[in-house]
Amino acid sequence: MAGFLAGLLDATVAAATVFILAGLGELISERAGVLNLGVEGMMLGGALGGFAVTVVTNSPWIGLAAGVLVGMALALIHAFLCITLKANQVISGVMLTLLGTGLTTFYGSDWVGERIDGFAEVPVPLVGQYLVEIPVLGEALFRNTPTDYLALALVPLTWYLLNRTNLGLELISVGEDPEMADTMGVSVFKLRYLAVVFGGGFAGAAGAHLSLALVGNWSNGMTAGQGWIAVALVIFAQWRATRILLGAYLFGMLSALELRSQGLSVSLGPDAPLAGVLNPIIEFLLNTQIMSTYPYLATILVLSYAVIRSNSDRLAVPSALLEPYSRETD
Amino acid sequence: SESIGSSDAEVSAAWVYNSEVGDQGWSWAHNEGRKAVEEEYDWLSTEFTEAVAPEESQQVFRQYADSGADIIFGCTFGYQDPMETVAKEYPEVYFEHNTGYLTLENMGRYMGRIYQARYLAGQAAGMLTETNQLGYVAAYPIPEVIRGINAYTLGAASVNDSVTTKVRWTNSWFDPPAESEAASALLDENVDVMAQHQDSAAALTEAADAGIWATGYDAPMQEQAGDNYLTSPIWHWEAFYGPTLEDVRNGEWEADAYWKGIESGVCDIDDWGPEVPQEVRDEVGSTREEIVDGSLDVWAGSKFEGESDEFLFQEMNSYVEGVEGEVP
Amino acid sequence: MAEPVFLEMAGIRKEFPGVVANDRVDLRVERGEIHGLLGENGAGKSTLMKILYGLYTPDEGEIYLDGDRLDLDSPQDAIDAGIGMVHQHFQLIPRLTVAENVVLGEREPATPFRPDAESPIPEAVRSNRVVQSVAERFSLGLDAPTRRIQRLADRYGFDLDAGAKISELDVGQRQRVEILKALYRDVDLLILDEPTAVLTPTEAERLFDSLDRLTDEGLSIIFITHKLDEVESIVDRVTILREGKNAGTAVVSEVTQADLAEMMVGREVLFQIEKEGVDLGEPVLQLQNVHADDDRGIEALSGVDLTVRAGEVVGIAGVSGNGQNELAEVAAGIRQPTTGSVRVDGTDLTGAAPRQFVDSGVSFVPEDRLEYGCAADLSVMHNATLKEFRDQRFDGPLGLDYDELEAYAETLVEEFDVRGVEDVTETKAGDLSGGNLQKLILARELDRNPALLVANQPTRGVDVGAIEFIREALLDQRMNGTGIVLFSEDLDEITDLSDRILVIYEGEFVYETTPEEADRDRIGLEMTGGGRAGGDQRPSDRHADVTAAASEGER
Amino acid sequence: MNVEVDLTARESTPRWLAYGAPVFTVLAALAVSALVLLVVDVSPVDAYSMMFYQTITTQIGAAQTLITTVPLVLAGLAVYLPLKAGLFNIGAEGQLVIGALAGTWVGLNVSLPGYALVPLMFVVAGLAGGFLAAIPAWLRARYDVNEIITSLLLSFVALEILSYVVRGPMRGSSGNFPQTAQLPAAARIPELFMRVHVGLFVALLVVAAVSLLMRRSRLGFEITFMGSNDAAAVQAGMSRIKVYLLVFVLGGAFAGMGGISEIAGVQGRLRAGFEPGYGFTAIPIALLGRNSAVQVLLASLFFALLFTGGTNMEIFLGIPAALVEVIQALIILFLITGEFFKRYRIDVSVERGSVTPDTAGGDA
Ligand SMILES: Nc1ncnc2c1ncn2[C@@H]1O[C@H](COP(=O)(O)OP(=O)(O)OP(=O)(O)O)[C@@H](O)[C@H]1O
Ligand SMILES: Nc1ncnc2c1ncn2[C@@H]1O[C@H](COP(=O)(O)OP(=O)(O)OP(=O)(O)O)[C@@H](O)[C@H]1O
Ligand SMILES: [Mg+2]
Ligand SMILES: [Mg+2]
Repeated sequence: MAGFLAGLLDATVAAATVFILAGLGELISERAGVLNLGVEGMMLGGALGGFAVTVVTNSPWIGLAAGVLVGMALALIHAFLCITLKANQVISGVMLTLLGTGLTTFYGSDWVGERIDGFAEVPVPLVGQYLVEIPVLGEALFRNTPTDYLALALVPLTWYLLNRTNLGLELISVGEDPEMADTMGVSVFKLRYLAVVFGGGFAGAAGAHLSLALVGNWSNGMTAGQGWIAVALVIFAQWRATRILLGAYLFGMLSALELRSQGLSVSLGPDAPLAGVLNPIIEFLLNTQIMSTYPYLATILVLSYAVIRSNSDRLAVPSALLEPYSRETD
Repeated sequence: SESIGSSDAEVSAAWVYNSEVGDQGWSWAHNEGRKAVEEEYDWLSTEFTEAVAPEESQQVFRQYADSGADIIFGCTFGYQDPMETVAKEYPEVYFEHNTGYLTLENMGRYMGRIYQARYLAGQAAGMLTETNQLGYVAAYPIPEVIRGINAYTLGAASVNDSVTTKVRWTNSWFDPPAESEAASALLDENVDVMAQHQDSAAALTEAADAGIWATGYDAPMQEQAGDNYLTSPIWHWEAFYGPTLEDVRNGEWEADAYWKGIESGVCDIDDWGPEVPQEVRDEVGSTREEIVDGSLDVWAGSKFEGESDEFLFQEMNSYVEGVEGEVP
Repeated sequence: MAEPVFLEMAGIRKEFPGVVANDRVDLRVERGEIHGLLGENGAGKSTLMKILYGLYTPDEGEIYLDGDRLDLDSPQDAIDAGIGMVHQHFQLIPRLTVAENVVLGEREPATPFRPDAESPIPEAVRSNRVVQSVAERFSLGLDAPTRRIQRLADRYGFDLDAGAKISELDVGQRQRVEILKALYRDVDLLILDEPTAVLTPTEAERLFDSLDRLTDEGLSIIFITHKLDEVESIVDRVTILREGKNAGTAVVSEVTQADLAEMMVGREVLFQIEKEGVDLGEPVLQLQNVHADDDRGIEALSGVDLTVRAGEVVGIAGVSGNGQNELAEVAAGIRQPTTGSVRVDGTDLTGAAPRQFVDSGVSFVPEDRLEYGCAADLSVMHNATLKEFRDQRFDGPLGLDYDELEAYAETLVEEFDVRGVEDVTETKAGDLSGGNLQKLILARELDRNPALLVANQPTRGVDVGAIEFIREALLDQRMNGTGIVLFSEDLDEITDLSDRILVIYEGEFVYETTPEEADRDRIGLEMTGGGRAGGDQRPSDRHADVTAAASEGER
Repeated sequence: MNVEVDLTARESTPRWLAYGAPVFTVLAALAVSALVLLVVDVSPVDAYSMMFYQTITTQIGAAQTLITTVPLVLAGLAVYLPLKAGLFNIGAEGQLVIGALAGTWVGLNVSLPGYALVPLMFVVAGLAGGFLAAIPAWLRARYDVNEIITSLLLSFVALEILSYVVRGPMRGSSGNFPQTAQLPAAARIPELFMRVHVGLFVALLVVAAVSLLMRRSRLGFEITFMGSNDAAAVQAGMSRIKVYLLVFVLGGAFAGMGGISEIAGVQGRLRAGFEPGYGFTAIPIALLGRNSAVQVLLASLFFALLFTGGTNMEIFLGIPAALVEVIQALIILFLITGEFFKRYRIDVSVERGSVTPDTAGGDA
């Protein structure tokens, strides 16, 4: 059981990184008032860009940077359409996903089957090699890929950026009330562009993590829907950086459990009361497909709960999300 | 294509794949077969369309049938119904459906007994394992995949009677992150040889990176596993496509249910990885000879001994002894 | 040349699609004065101030501050020039704290990077421009600003906690945060756009005290208000805007409130309406002890009793923001009273859905035509038939007979002389000019011959010809036996049309009279709360006879 | 010298622009896609002629276009109707899938003659789609929970449920494969001509019904008004909950019917991985056709042509599927910019130095 737990936790940490990175990116964009449903497309761009450049340069770090840039470039399209041209954010985002999928599949077929030395799991510097020995938690916490650490580091950094810097304050104000921000001398357009493009960079990094660290090769459409979970995650986290971490671990653990619970047989013994009724229910609830719905259902529940409690303070949905801004042209 | 049956007949053939041919998986293997016959026969012209979902495959079959293809190969199970529909519309065109169970007057079906190669790979795994735990990352619990798991386990058991196969299902032919994750879940359970049955090399890569023996599937995957490469059950579809197309050219094509094994060349195991010990190569090599000459039946001695081909093909739904757990 | 005036706006012109909001306006403000800006709704006050604050770019005209020409491209330019503005609608982010709202845009670095603070970071590094600009972006120092905000707050007698979230503050406190935002930026000129509209008299008094202190220190203030007593008590000079033009500047001590009212709302009445007598019928609206909250959940109606009979026009006079909108909405059935009862045409409709009010014959002309009155991007036909499309006479073979709707819309357009409609199915309501849109809405509401019409500012923003038409239409409807509740800030309109006049102040009726007996000065005074001793005292018995309460206050 | 770009909101959109914008934007998208095609060495002329002209002028292509139109138009209406009421339903894919599932179940488990069974399948599919759509609508109308997010997430839930059901409770057919049994003959939608099935008829009927609803009914009037200004609509006695639920439930029902018509009319059984994407394509379809149900139909035909022609480009010109996807995405992205050019006038002016003459001091 301890082995199972240790493995589960280790896998959770690895799976969560994608969600953390993509979720933080989406968070930044949404806090500035721009919903970006193109996460999946930007992640694929990042995954392919990161992989291809790693193959060529042999350096996953340069690959990671390339993945970030590709994510940013795709996000720029969204920013231009939604901020400058005030296009519908929902459609633009969905189409960005389609565009990213198509482009990466097209350009990606050349890179299938290539092999790289991506990011390997390394113990935390200095103390890591000893701490790894800690039962259950050691591997999960102290031996991971550099991108795992990066994602972890980005959580407090993003939190700091949003809550403890002038830039963050301005960014939040732009997502809450662009008109007010404008009267205070904050450039709404500049900040929204910044947020969307940086958010895209995070998504690109998430994709690069996938191809460089988690899977270690490129295959078309390899994000397999994780971008959508990242969108859900931001809502689940109620637009807070710290809860992104929590949610990412929860969703990460769910996805790890999907595979790992197959090794367990979770059921009541035949003599247990109601075993006849409960066992099929347990089996149903632990079914892989059914488990895949949990992140979505959880998000809908959390969102509804927060809205129904109607404590807008608690529910940090940016007040101006989805609203384009223009000063007097409207 | 006018003069099929005559010695100077031209044959035009079309292939339809469900995924991109660049994926190094199932479609890739078929496309290699197509390329091989295209190369070989100067009377043959070939075309293909990739990434065709079953929902849109009718249109593709119909367009090929309508534009003069003599024979159309549909290379995934999901095409069975669409192909049946179109085959009935074009009785003069031949259809071949891969992995299905249906035949019509003008629609044959074909598959290879790749479980034989799985048996061989399993035997190698049985010899190499030290923990006696074998990992198997599987796609869907359907007979084709279950056959592979069972054969693999029987192969291992033939040389090592304390070996156990542990299976993780990704419920997808293609989900690289999940495949990696499944492989790593198995690694945590102390497996030291990994097998896989998907369209990506993710599980193989994960295992090789963790330093254990890894087998791939569909295509030679030595590159992705390096020194930890064991072998892969692989396809040589040209062994089916070649004679079939010749039959078409000679006017001798008939709809049948093709299900041949290593002896026909349609499937085999890949070349050994560089570090595989000679004794393994020898032992597995001689088993392979027994399979080829028909003296060894993979299922002999197992609970499936003596089952009909039909049962083996489409009804097998449980594990042999040595596989942990139950088919979900 | 004499010392230049502190602020001079010269020949400012600003045109929006279809409206000239400012038409060559001049405005001059002295140092240290409180300069009032008066004018009707839509006169262009806010626009002029938004230009001064860099939010709008003027089409023509120049701005000089202290003799220097200003080129304002954005609010940041105005802030840099020492101009601060408190907007008519609060510009605060509820989720953030007072301090965060105040320092937004100022880029206050964290304490160790401040030039004036004790810090382990060497001076040379700190004052480095790169370091400074990084610190300004990637850190946020709230300690020093909080202390400064607290000091400012204390100095001007604001009772505020800089660490509190805006959402925890009441309206008066939020108002003070708005002012702090300006003061924090060391402004020389402070624009206050209707700052008292949302304040209680006590809160307003406190604000005025603070403003006095500010001007003592040399600050100039531009103060926009609709309340004349406020002008009288704190403003030094006042400029009046009318229809986008400067209608004159006066020294407040040299004019009376009545003069100001005349200058501001006293539009010359072009024609005397003939009002015939009618016999009043049964009550069509009975409100009893109605209390209601505004959109923010603050009580806006504090116990209103109102009865309107068939054929009667009851005029409600008052300064905007005293509960008129809420009262109109309660009467029209789109706002639920918190307590009290509503009867329409003898039926109790308390808590009923808007649909039941419509079906019971209630018509409504809302104050904000674009927000509640129409769907701007739908056709004239849709908007003309909004209340009547359910009527059986529009039954067609396949449900709704759009040909009939179209024909009906055309008759309305014809009868009510709605201009600018080429094709009722093509022309969008939003493309009509304000006056014509209002005629259309009125046509829709009147033609169904309602039992009760609630008309909120029916002639606001409407040209003179249309006003005449609308007033006549209302009186015609009265002859048809409709009971009318008329809200207007135009006293002439009220006295010309009403059979009975009620003055509303702070959610209660404080005075009742008839046009015959009406004393305009008295009404004006009551509207601004001036009818009561002390101004901010509320009658102890809220439901006392309104006339008694009012006369009591006359002492 | 500096270049100034001046944006001004238009008071009204000139007619030529209103109708021309979609055409211009599609042309612009095709022009950009031409560059993409040159990358794979395909002549854009050949490609577009294949995609459009040769696809509709051949029997197979034309028939296939009509067949694809059926689920597209039904899903398109599922987005269109809520859009009319000012709401965004981006969960049509899930509603379609759940409809396919419920309808298939009926087809497999109820024995009735075809003339009764097929309509019953449509009804049940509609109910299932409507039910799934009711959840976001109710949450929005009652509690103001954003319907965009909830409808999208429920789509993913529906897809997983499908995946579960065809492997579990509804697995059928000979052998152990992730698909249901083949629908019996009575449960198949009859063919009209050239494999175009009666589903087309149903779709046209629904278009007509929605058109009537929006153009001829009082409910349509309410929906239109609610979508344009809900505050004014409520003021006039309309109910937000009623309208919101109605448009979503009807929309979901249409999507559900689209799902079963695809299964019973074309596929013959439900398979794992049935995720045709029609529900997502429906979003731009509804945006394009937002003026009337007939326009939704036209937009669906256009997209069906885009798909059929796209597949033909793959078959006959060897253009990779992924590129066709890119072209489709580009067309849609360009289409949404059309809105901007309709709403704003853009003036670019080049000015030198300061424009204002010197009037220092004023007349004080
Ligand atoms: N952004 C805008 N676009 C178009 N028209 C505008 C805009 N802002 C103001 N207007 C119009 O300009 C005119 C002047 O408006 P302004 O806000 O200056 O009036 P105001 O005197 O402040 O009125 P109030 O007392 O109601 O605040 C009005 O007719 C208004 O409708
Ligand atoms: N785009 C617009 N088109 C037409 N009228 C507008 C427009 N924007 C605002 N108005 C009208 O102009 C008047 C003033 O609007 P504005 O937005 O300037 O607010 P304001 O009351 O002046 O606020 P503040 O004083 O805080 O700037 C209101 O009656 C409003 O309805
Ligand atoms: Mg680890
Ligand atoms: Mg104003």
